[in-house]
Amino acid sequence: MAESLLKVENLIKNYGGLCAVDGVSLEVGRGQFVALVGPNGCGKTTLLSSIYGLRPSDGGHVTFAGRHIEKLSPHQIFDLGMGNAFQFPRLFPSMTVLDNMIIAARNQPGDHLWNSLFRRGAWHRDEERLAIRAMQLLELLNLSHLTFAKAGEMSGGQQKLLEIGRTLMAEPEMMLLDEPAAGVNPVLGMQIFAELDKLKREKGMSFLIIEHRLELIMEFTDWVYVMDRGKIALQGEPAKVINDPIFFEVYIGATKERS
Amino acid sequence: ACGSGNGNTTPSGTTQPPDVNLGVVMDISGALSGIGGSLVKSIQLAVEQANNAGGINGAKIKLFIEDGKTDPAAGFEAIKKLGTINNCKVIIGPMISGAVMSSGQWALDNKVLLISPSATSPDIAQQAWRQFFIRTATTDDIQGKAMAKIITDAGTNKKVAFMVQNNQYGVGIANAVTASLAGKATIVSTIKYDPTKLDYLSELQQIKAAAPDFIVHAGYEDDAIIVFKQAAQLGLGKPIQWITSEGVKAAKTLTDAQAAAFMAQSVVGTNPVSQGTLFDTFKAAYKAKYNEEPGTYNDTVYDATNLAIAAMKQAGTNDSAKIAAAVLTIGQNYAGVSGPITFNQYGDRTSATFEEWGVVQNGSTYTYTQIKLITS
Amino acid sequence: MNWPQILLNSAVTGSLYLISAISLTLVYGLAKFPNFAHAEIMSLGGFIGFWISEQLGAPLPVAFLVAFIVAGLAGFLSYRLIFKPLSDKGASLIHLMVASMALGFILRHTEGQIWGFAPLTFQKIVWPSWELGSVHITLDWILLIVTAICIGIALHFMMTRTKIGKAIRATASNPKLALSSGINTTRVLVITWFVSAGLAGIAGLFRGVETRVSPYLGWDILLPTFAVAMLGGIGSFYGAMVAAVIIGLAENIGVVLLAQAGLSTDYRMAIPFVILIAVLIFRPQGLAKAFRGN
Amino acid sequence: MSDIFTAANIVAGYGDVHIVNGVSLRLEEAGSVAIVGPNGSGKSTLLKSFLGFAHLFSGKITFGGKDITGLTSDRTVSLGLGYVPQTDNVFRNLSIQENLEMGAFVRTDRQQVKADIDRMYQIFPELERRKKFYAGSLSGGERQMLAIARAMMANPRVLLLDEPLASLSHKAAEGILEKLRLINSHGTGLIVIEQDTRRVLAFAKRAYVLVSGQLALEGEAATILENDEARKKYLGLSG
Amino acid sequence: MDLILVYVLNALVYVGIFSIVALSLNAEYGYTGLASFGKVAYFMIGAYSFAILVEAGVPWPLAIGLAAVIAAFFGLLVSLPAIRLREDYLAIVTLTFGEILRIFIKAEDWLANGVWGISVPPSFATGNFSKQLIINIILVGAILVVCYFFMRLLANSPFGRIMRALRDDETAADAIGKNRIKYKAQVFMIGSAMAGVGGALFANFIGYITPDSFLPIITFTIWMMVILGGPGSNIGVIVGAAAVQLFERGTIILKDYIHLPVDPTNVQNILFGLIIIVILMYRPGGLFKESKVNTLGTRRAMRWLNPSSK
Ligand SMILES: Nc1ncnc2c1ncn2[C@@H]1O[C@H](COP(=O)(O)OP(=O)(O)OP(=O)(O)O)[C@@H](O)[C@H]1O
Ligand SMILES: Nc1ncnc2c1ncn2[C@@H]1O[C@H](COP(=O)(O)OP(=O)(O)OP(=O)(O)O)[C@@H](O)[C@H]1O
Ligand SMILES: CC(C)C[C@H](N)C(=O)O
Ligand SMILES: [Mg+2]
Ligand SMILES: [Mg+2]
Repeated sequence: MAESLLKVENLIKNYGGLCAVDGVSLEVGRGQFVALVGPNGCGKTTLLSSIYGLRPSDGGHVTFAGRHIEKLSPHQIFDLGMGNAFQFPRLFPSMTVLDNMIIAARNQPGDHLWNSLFRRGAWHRDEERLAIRAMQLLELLNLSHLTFAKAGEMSGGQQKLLEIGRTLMAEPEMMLLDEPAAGVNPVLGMQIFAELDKLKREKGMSFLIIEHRLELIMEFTDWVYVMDRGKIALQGEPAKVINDPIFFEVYIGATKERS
Repeated sequence: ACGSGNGNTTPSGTTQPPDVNLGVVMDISGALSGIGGSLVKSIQLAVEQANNAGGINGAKIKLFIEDGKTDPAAGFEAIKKLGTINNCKVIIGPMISGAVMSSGQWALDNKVLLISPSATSPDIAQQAWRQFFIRTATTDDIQGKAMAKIITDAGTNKKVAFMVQNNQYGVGIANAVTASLAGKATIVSTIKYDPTKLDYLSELQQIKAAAPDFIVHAGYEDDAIIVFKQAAQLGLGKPIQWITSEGVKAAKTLTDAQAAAFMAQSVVGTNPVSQGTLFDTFKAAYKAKYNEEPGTYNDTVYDATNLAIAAMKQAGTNDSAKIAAAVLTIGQNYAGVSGPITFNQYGDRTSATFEEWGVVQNGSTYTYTQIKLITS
Repeated sequence: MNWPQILLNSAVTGSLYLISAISLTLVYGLAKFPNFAHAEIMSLGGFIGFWISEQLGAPLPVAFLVAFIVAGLAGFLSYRLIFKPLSDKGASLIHLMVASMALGFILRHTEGQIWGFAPLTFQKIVWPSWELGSVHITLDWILLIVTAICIGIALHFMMTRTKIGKAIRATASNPKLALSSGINTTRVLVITWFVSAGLAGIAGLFRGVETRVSPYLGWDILLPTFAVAMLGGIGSFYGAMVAAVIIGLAENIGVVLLAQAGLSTDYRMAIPFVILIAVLIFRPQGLAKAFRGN
Repeated sequence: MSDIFTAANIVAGYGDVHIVNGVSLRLEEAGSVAIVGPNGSGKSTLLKSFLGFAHLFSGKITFGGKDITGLTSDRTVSLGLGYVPQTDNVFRNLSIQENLEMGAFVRTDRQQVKADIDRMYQIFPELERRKKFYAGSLSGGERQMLAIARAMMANPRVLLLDEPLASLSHKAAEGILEKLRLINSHGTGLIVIEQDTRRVLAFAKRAYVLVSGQLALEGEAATILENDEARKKYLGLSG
Repeated sequence: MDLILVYVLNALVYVGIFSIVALSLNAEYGYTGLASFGKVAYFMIGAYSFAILVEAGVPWPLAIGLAAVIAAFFGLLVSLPAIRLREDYLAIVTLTFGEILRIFIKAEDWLANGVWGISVPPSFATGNFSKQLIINIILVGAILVVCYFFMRLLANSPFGRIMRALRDDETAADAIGKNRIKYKAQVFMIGSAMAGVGGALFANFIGYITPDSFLPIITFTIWMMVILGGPGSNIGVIVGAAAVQLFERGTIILKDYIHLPVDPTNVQNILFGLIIIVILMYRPGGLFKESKVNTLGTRRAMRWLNPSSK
């Protein structure tokens, strides 16, 4: 496997009595496209948000690019080079689509109060570059006709797209994406995955993605973790996993089996 | 169109002399709104009486009433408005000492005479701008002495607690009493309470724990009712003696049976003595007009208004400096409803006679009665 | 120190806050904003009660009933004329809050215009009182405490066991979805506003009977009321009960400590908030979760 | 066969912006209809306009032969029109159990309601395990199940579903489709918006393809599924 | 000077002072969504700091600066626990902070003379109100202009964008690397400093302050200015400040001519409330619309979409 970028060891997250993530260990190598699948409610979202510091974990370690991040808050983890897209988009609804994009870029000189006010040259140059990049991404996402629309006044799927676009804006080393294609038109979904794949190949970016659409997993991912009731039940290359009886049991399943 | 005080613009078609403007700044809203409202009524009564009696040399007095909002800044704004927009040369007010402090310099600069019925802070006495400020209330110092005297008369080394309003009035009296008691009594507890809060159980509890012989109270009728009612509930009466201030001595305080019963037992107060008959006439007129009893400072505000009117008559001009001088000359042993008024050169009332009063029960009603005069 | 008395005083303080906080929290949980006009609705209850019992001479229970109804109507009207149109237009929490402050202004000065700003005291009734050992206790205190507990329990049952209660919580949680579940959300809101304001009127009248009535009656206890509601967790009735006890105790003991430390007892109003902030930092949702059913 | 639900010439949007332009749609008694199309084409807006959640500029909506144009959704639901929104589709601060009770708010047959709740738990065992929890604490898929279960609790004659399968695992999605098939066979009409086009077109009898607020195609679902152009452009099924 | 003119200028000084405070609330609420209902506290801190410093002999320009710094410090102090709270809780907690501060000044008379208040020696001993007035107009005007341009720079910068993002969804902002606590604290400090400057100017102008000049009503008045003028619009809130002053003074003067059977103070306050409600109902965004962030990026994107228009 490629050099390890994200390493999760024995991570635990409880909600009151419920152990949503129950000692999960996993690894994502640099330049790897990793999928996390599993039945609804098995703890995927919880796992991702614990990694990203949105829901502090109750035990275990998370190492990212050689640093322990389990105690850090999201903005610190972001600064280390990770990005996150929420399962349910959390945009800035009163801001324009463009501003939603630009603000997400990393290391802007204008992030500092002093620069914003008094060193305008510094961020002016940056803005120019960011605006162009934002427009390119918006075109990719089919949103450029909404550049100046308010983010809150978009359809469910469009919001989902903008959520992804915002994460792309940050050009992180690694992205956590929670069901990026849910609610997105399949044609567009395919295009987005192709773009992510391109980023992986050209820029060496890494991905940890939660996804339910098997055709996307089959086509794009390098490695699959299957979760069940808070634990990793299975892992391996997609082609192998998909034929594994365990995968069939926990994920595809005979629908009436458990009732 | 409103008449201007200058006397050179005359409304067309009238032969009457133009109205004379008289400004009023009372705190119709804010913490002291209860008092402010009644003071305005007394002023209106005085002006109505004066106008019926021919006004100021034939001219009608026109009142301009502003709200000082129990806030020094707002009081100052009100005074500026009266002085500039309404061209008032004399203003009855402001009501609170704080507003006097904020507007005093302006009054001097702009030659507007302020006559306050109720600003009792001793601090005002020494201010450089005193020429344009006169007051018909005695200062807290004087009353403080009178209250202290009741304690020292009862013996030495008594334990004294304070239960006073946390404003310039209450704290002023507490300071004055403390100063007069220095070395002659021990202060065991000082509670400064917010007169707009309506519940003093815990404060009184605290005083009770300090086991004082005397409790000095400075407040007004409204909070006093609650203080005494709750003191009764906590059994904070005899043998503990309460000494309260003139602000409490209003008919309204006695309308509450529980508070009145407590007062009859355990409370005495001090009060600058008014000349009975004059005050009674005023009271009757007030009652006839408004169907209620006059309260705190209603007598001094009535006097202030009458003094202002008399001075304007005497000065016969709109020159406020002359009016100020006239007030001081008229105010020598002037028979006011709040007692005889004599000003010193600054425009402060010189020593007044105080009485010690108590409450007695007649059947189901309660009334105030004089216990003795206090001369300090 | 007379501890039994302090405990009793705490219970009295707490009970008043409890009624006030419960009524505040009903609308707070449902309409999602702190209604500052709650203060003036309380004052209104005080004034109406005063008018009925002191000026018209009717018995006090009648005064309480009328205060409940009139205050409730005021709440209903304020919802109908102000808060409903505003929320229909998508007003934000802050806008609703500012509107409630504005309404507070209107009510306060209308009350001031009608009854004046000078406080009024109840005089017709002299409450019987007893000395139990070192404790002084009066009938009105007992009534207040009993009423507060009854209201707390009754509302708790209403919210968790009855259909209308659940409809209220559903509407609070997601008004659009409530509508598409067939709940007539307007009716739910009307009922809630009425009951909430009515209870505020009762709280105000109790306060008035205990102390005095003025347009500032409600404002004086609004901040501790907020503290109790927030500490309890908006919308939680058991939470509010516990919070009311805590804050009642803290205030009464705190005042004693303040005075002993030689500090002004005016700091009393800070006490609930110091506790509140301390709790919120560790438990942002307050003592209970909002609208927890069980 | 008679139509239980029709919408004619719907023009709808937000504020004064027209999003949906002259769309007509109908559903036969016990029929099932799929609406598919690119993101932002106006599918949700169309559905919302039936219930008064989006502004209906013009058009006419009938339900069971009655004109329901302009009725608020608490009225339409008591007539038997159920709705599962795309987002915000559960009462977050109510327990699962209470969510289901709320679904049955318009019903008066309390015993039957209880039985129905148990039936829902059988279909969605994930929910039964968590019935005392707040719905706000559910995972994305669990929430979706609850939303559908809640809407079914009203025993609607027609159910409008806005992307019911989004976020659902393969197993759960199949489970829901099966359930929908069942109630459909018992006479409940279905109008389903879905991005999982393959599944929904295999499921529904008829389908509409909505593009930029207008109908691009309509007809038998199977036919549309086979339509090459549609497959490429909207369904993502070119492969 | 003509008396009426004096009065008008006097009103203008107030407009200026309150505009500065309204701008500060605009930074906090208008842009960042922080429901700061403790505005009067920082106004008071500025006023008292200025008064105490000037009394201690600090030259007044320096005292204004220090008042800003002290207010900013308190802004930071209060913000640290407060900004972690929900917006409604924040509102109530900050409101209470204002009240507690007033009680503190009243109770601790060793600090600032308690209920007696402090006199502030005039910054220019002209001994004449009109001259004093003109100096104050210039001073307040100059500082207002500075504050206005400061706010404009801020709003149309990346920092302004972050402020708006925090208003919309702070968790999301955190997730894209914006440390919400840090940014909110910075905004609170800026807002408090500006309110402090307003307070210092107020103390300087009025010459005498007591705790009772700092009631919660001042906070509400400032909110009214912002709501009326349009949160998120700097010009708007200045117009709002002017409008509120005009309204307050206008009704006071008007009542000399129109005699109502009711108390004018009550009428004024009732109208005050009605106007707010009407504005919220029919023009919820205020008189002026929120200005969009207008940065280079916006213009660049426009060119991208529409390459023909240069
Ligand atoms: N609240 C709103 N205010 C203004 N415009 C809106 C609003 N909601 C959606 N829109 C606009 O209306 C158009 C259609 O939105 P709608 O939600 O109906 O799309 P949809 O077909 O359901 O898309 P999706 O598949 O992504 O959910 C979009 O272009 C969107 O920008
Ligand atoms: N805040 C919370 N409080 C209590 N329980 C929670 C909370 N959030 C999630 N859960 C529970 O934890 C479990 C895991 O949830 P999570 O959201 O991680 O699932 P998921 O794998 O992402 O599922 P899905 O594919 O449906 O989104 C679920 O059973 C859920 O109900
Ligand atoms: C009306 C009174 C309370 C005024 C008080 N005597 C003062 O000097 O401020
Ligand atoms: Mg999930
Ligand atoms: Mg949609």
